[in-house]
Order: sequence, then structure tokens, then C-alpha cells
Amino acid sequence: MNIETLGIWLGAFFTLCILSFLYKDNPFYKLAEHVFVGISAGYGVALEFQNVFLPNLWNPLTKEGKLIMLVPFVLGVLLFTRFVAKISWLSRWSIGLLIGIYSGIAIIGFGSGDLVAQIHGNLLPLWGGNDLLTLFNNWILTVGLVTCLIYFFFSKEHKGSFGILARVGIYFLMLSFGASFGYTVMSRMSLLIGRFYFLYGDWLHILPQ
Amino acid sequence: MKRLLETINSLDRRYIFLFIGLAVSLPLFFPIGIKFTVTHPVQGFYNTIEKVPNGSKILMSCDYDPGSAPELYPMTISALEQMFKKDLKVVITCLWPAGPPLVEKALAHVTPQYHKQPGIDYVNLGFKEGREVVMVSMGASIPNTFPTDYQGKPVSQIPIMQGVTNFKDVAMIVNISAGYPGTKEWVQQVQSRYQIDLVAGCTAVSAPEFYPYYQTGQLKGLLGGMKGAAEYEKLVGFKGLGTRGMDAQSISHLTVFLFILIGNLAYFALRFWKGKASR
Amino acid sequence: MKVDDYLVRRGLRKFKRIRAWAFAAVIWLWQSLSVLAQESPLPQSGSTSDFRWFDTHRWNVFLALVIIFFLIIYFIEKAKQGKNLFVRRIAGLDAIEEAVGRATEMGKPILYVPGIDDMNNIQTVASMIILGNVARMVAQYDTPLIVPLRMPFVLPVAEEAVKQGYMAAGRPDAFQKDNIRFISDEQFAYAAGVNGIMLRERPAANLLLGSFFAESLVLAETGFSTGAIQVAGTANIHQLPFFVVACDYTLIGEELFAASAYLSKEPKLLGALKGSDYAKAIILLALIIGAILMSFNIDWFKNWFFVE
Amino acid sequence: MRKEVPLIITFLAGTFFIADYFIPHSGFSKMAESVNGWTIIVIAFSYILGVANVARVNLDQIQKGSKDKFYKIILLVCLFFMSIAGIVWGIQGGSVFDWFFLNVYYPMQSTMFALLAFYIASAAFRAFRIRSIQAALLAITAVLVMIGRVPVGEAIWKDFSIFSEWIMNVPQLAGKRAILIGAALGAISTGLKVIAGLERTHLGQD
Repeated sequence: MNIETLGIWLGAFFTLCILSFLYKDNPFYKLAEHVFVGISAGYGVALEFQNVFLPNLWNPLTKEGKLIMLVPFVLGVLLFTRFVAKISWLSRWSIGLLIGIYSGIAIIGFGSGDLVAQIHGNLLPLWGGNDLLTLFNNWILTVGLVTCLIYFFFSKEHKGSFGILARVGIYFLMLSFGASFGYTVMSRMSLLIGRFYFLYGDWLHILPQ
Repeated sequence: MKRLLETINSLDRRYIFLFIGLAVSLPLFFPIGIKFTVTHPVQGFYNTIEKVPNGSKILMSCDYDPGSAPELYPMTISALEQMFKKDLKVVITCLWPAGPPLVEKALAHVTPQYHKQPGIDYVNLGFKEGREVVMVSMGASIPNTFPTDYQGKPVSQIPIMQGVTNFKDVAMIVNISAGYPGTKEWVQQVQSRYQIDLVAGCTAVSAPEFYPYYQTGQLKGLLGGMKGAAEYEKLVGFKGLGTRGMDAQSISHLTVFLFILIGNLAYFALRFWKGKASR
Repeated sequence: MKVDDYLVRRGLRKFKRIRAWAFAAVIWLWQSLSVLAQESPLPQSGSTSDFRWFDTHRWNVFLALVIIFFLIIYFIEKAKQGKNLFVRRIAGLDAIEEAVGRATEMGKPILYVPGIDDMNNIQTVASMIILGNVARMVAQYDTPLIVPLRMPFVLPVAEEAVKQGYMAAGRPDAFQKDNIRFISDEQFAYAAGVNGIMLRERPAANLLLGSFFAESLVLAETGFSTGAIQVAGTANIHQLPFFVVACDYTLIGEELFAASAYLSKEPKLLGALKGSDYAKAIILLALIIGAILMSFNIDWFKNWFFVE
Repeated sequence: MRKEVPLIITFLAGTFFIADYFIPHSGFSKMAESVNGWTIIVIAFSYILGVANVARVNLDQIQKGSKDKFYKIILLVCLFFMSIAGIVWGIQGGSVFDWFFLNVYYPMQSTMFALLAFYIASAAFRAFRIRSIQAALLAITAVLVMIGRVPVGEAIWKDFSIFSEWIMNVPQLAGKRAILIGAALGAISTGLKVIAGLERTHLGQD
């Protein structure tokens, strides 16, 4: 048995271990689960070392003599003060920096990419000029977005005509969830197809070519 | 009849598991080959790459892991096929840790038939931690963000990376994404900042969420799930893993539809009966 | 007041004052420099250096952010001053009340699943606020409130929330620590554990409120098969379809936060909710104005929203 | 020092990166570039911190003699082995590290996600009940999209694919866009509260 075949058998064994959870929780599943957590954590450590620490920190610091890189190094080490109760507050400095950067970047990303750009995309003509289907679609998009936003408006009771609009909004949301449901089914089935390909094809070689 | 309905209504889920397992397996053994057409978002994906002048450089970010490989790996293969056929040069990055080995696998699969050289026609820059910060950082400088390729070779020694400083030096971005960080962040942080053409292939779970981006043109094309991969394979001109999975996909969807139908019929019929009995 | 605490507060107050000044100074500097920059020649296109201080193409995003910032800070301050900010009662809260009521009538336990994320997820925080209120409702009756947990950090917070709820109802004696249970930090092992509780202890009401992922459908399905009344809520959009079909009532996205703001009346929650409500009102207005203008072939309004 | 410094750091970092978007000045961008470079490293450290935590929790349980001791030992062995393999022998294609990735990590992770196919089918059968107009709308759209998006739909009705694509592009898009805008407002207000120091849960309690 060469190393490649051995790999496929090992993969098949663990695949079956995890599928056995469908019957019920059992020692094989538990074994596979723990092996997986261990391997994936170890995978991450090695990858961070080879793909981040060496090229982005170690080489600039030692080979190019960029002493400024000591700053992120110290900030990184500070994170580990969490394990020492007395000085654990120091880790907040690094966390503060990370959270600040992510918040700043997120504000810009959501503000420009989602908020303003999406409003721009929904300013559509409701009459004149276009063919009927486009106008019909524009009406649906405009009414749909407006009523959905009304549904998520919390400063006014959903009563009277405002309530009716909110009701229309929830119907649009339900349509939207339905589409998501359909697509989720598609996604999950694809993953299973992929696994069966592996079991029947790569492992057992019983699939027609 | 009533007993049958009650059995259906309280069926052990393991029987259902068995049934769906069969519904997915059988079409793999007995393929039918149902035909299908190509939808607009997929055509957009293909056309945007096709429009790029030969010899240009393209940035491809493979942000996924084995958890969604059956959907996204076929897309990676087809995209590489299309780009290599057109003699485009591909710079590949990963923002998901488990991405780079999958990229290596895809490259090993595609490159031999097109006689492409590593470092000259393509490069796998590997993984960087930092999610959207990496994107913003690449906007300032790609070589500073990725000082070496996946194997640790400095980018200054890689021919394809000469003259690549930031997004201005690539013709467009192809993103294959399974979630966060992925398509949404590429739109928010890169497309809306640098106005660069962006196409995305993503899992079916997240595809509906990206239709608004497709409608506004923030995405020029969109492949959703294995069906998207299959349509794209049709355009590129070969039958890969996506196309081969379509029969099983069709049958499994029909099965789920039947499940919803039968489940509801049993439920409501039983309620109707019980209502009658108590009256 | 502890000395340490006092110093921190004083420091914060000072910091806030400095921050306000710094903010004003930065904006003033920015404006004056952008005026200067417009007078100085623009750099050649293609060159990498750029000496402008404000990207004039990005006015739209700038203005949008300034308006939102202003609204949120304004309403948070207003809420802090104790002004009464109206937020409508979320229908989901009635559904929760009804479910709890039904379970107590039947004398069966209530299961409260606060999602599987840690305390740094704002949905978990919102869920804890709702949990406190559920505890207060349950306290008068001797029905157990079971809270299974996945994150060790959430455990003390959940305990505190339930204990406070029982105290507020005047029944601190009824609080049972064993019912706040750590199950497992592995996603599916956790789901299997909660399924076990549903099947063995047969709660009459399942409240699934917080940040859920792929386990959502497993939980909702099992809960449905045991015949419990289920109320769910999450802002993780992918999971909402499963909740909608398998639960009696579902709080959708922001409703979860609105419910927690309504219950807690905490200024920063209430203020942010009000602030984004007003932002939504402005967006609605913009959508309608834009549609009308576009229908008359006037497109400057739309073009202003173009992001570049 | 304990609370103010992190709050000030958060405030400065946040405003700096907001300003970076509006200020094209190249000196400013240069500064942002180096801070970005640092962040990548600090986050890598935070990943290692997470792994250290996993190791610590499991070591604790082994010492306490938990009933799952055997599994915890395996977990730690795998963790240790995989890290060493990648650090010592490298991560390139064909290495030990790569072999374990392709033959252990890959099949297990994809099978974990494939389990969901079974669960979604069972949920469709046992819990998908059309009890209201809302659920009915959801169900009808789900079925139309589910069948319309696969080849069998086109076999049933040749324009099924076009129709389901219309659903995706128009009615469902309206709902998704509303959620997108709502989420954007939420993210902006949370970000603002964090930067302004009003939201401090991330700094922990003391």
C-alpha cells in the first residue's frame, strides 16, 4: 500500500467516523472530533508561523533591521498577559488597538459599500422611459425596500396604514427567507455530494466513469 | 390511514437520513445528464474575465476551506482554466487559513496541461491573518502585506510580482469565498474604495445576500453554489465536478420538496381528523 | 465608593472632555486644510504621492456618517438625561410572555437557549437582558428555568441575570443554580446535549434567542417534535428561515436588539436604536424623493449617492 | 491606566482609520500602511493565544482526570504533532503537513458540514409546517427557488430557471437589501459606540 492509498483509507475512516454521528453520539465520532480539533489547531499554529511570523515579523526584524517591528511584537506578547492575573490588564492595550482598527474599518466599509451604495442602487424611476417589465420590477424593489424598512421602524406603533405597510414589509422578508432556504438546501446537498464522490469514487472506485 | 399518518408524523429522523442518503447516492451511479442553461450572473462572471486583455495580471483570492470545497473547488478549477486559456497571469492570495493547500492542489491539477510556470504565470502567495485589515493593507502595498509566497520565497525574486504594488496594477479581482472574510468584505473594503472590477464565486448559502451587490454593479458577476459552478464549467467548455453533481443535486432537491409536502399533508390531515373526533 | 473606582471615573470624565476638544480640533484642522488643498495644484494622475487633505469624491459617505453619528450620540445623551424615548413594544415579547405563561400553567420547565456565541457578541448581551426578564416572569411559579450554555464566559453572566430576575420578583429562594448548565464548547456536542434536555425533561416552552449557527435547525426541529411552544430570535440572517418555519414566533434581526432595549431602557441601547430609527426615516425619505426625481429624468440626486 | 489607556488607543485607532478613507494625503496613507502591517502580526498572536487557551483547558481536564481524558490526550498530541510537522519540515505541497491536511483535516471538516444535508432534510420533513400566510410565502418561494435553480426545473418548464432568477433579482432582493441597510446601520452605531468608549464589553469586567 503506497502512501497515497493509505491517505485515502485514513480519510475514509474519519469520514465514516463522523457520519456515524447520524446514528447517535459514539466513541468513534468523539475520537474523530478530538483529532480534528487538534489537527486544525496545530495546522493553524504552523501556518501562522510560516506565513505570518517568518515573512512579516521575523525577516523584517532580523534581516532588514526594521526595529519598528518591535512594536507589533510587544503588542502581541502583551496579549499573553491574560494568563497572569496581576498584569492581565495590559492585554487590553492590544485588544483596544485591534478593536479600534476593526471598528474604524467596519464603519467605512458598511457606510460606503452597503449603506450609500445600496441606496444609490435603489433610486429607480417608477414611470416613463423604460419598458414595462423594468418599471414593474422597479416598483417591486421600491415598495419592497420601503415597506421592509418600515417593518424595522421601532419609534411608531404598527397601527393603521403604517401597520399595513409593515405587514407588506414582513411578506417581502418572508419571500427573501424562502429564497435563502432554497439556496441553503442547495449548499448542504452539494457538500454531501462531494463527500459521496470521495467515498464511492476515490475510496471504493465503484462509480461509473 | 390514520395510523399511517401518525407514523409519518412521528417518524424517527434516522429513516429520513437513510432516505436522503439514497437520494443523493443513486444519481451518482446512474447519471441522467439533465440539460441546463446559463444564467445572467454566471455569464457576467465569465464575460468580465473574458474582457480582460491577454497577458494582464489578475488577483484571485481563495477565501474558503474544505468545509465548502465541493461548491468552491470546482469554481477555482474553472476560473484557473479560463484565465490560463486566455494567457492571463494569476496572483493568488488566501484569507482563510485552510485555503493555501487547496490552491496548491487546484494549481497542480490545472497548470500541467497549459504548460504554465510557477512564478512566471502564476503565484500562490499563501495566507495572511487579519481579515479585512489584510485587504486594506493590500490597497497600500501588496508586496509589504505578502513579503513572500506560500513556500517562503521573497516576492522580489518572483517575476510575476514585478511591477505589482497595489490594486491599481491588477486588471480585476476574482474572489472565491465561503463566508467571512469574503465577498462582502471585498465589496466593502476594496471595490467601494478602489472602483476595481470584482467578480465572486460563493457558497449557495451566502449567494442570495450578494444579489443586491450584483444589481448595483458592485459585483460584475456571481457564481452561486454548485449550480453556479456547473453553469460556469459549461461556459469554459468542460465537464467537471460541478456538472457531474447536477443530477444528484436535482434529485435531492425534489426529495426535500416531497418531504415538505408529505410532512405538511400528514400534519394537517391529522389535525383535521383530531378536530373531527373531539367535536 | 472604592478609591480605585473613583479615580477611574474621574479619569474618564477628564478623558471625555479632552476627547471632545480633540474631536473639534481635528475637524477644524481638516476643514481649513481641505480649503488650502483646493487652492494648491492637484498632483499628476498616476503619481503615487497625493497631498490633498480631503477626497472631495467622498462627501456623500462623509455626510452620511456624520448624520448617523450625530443622531446616535444625540439620542444616547437624551436617554441618559432620563428623557422618555418611545419605542414600541415588540410583538415577540408578547409571544415570549405567552409561552412562559403556558409552561407555568402546565407546570413544565422552560428552556432558554442564549445562542452559542461568547459575551463579545452583542446578540448574546441582548439575550442576557431578555433572560433576566424571563426569569422574573418565571420566578412567581415553581417551574424550573433551564439555561444550557456553550461558552464558559457566558455562565457567570447568565447566572447573574437569572438571579437578578428572581430577586426582582421577590423570590431569591427559588433560584436554582443547577439549572444554568455548561454543556460543551463543541458546536454539535452542544446541540446534541440540548436535544437531550428537550427529549428527557420535555420543556413546554423553548426560547431560542441569541446568535445561532448551523445548529439552529437541529434545535428547532427537535423542539417542534416535542410539541413545545417555541419562540426564537437571531440576527444571524442565514438561520432565520429555519426558525420561521419551525417556531411559533420569530424575532427577526434588529427586533432582538429592540426587545432588549425596550426591556432594559439602558441609554446606550435605547439611544442607538432611536438613532438608527431616525436614520431609517431619512433613508426612506431619500428613497421616495429619489424615485420621484428619477421618474422625471432628474438624476443629480441619484448621482450624488454614487460611491467612488 | 487600566481603562483609560485602552480606551484612548481604541479611540485613536478608530478615528485614524475612518480618517484614512477621506484623506488621500500620501503621508497619511503611509502611516496607515505600517499600522495595518502591525495589526496583521498582533492578530496572528491572538490566534496563538486561542490555541494556547485550548491547550490549557484540555491540560486542566487531563489533570483533573475527566472521563474524556483519553480524547483530550489525543487532541493535544495531534495539536503538537501538526504544529511541529509544519514548523520543522515546512508546509509546501508533498510535505508531511500537507499530507495530514489533505487526508485528515480535509475529509473531516467537509464531512462535518455534510452532516447538515441530513439535518436539513429531516427538518424539512418534520418541522417545516405551513401554519400562517408568512410561512406559506416562505415555503412557496423556497420550493420555486429550490426546483428552479437545478436542471430538473428546466426539464419541467423551460423558463423555470429564468423565473427563479427573477425571484432572486427582484422580490427577494428587496428584503435582502433592507436587511443589508439595517445591518449597516447597526454596525456603524456599534462601531461608533466602541470608538467613543460607550461600549466596553470587549475590555472585560473588573
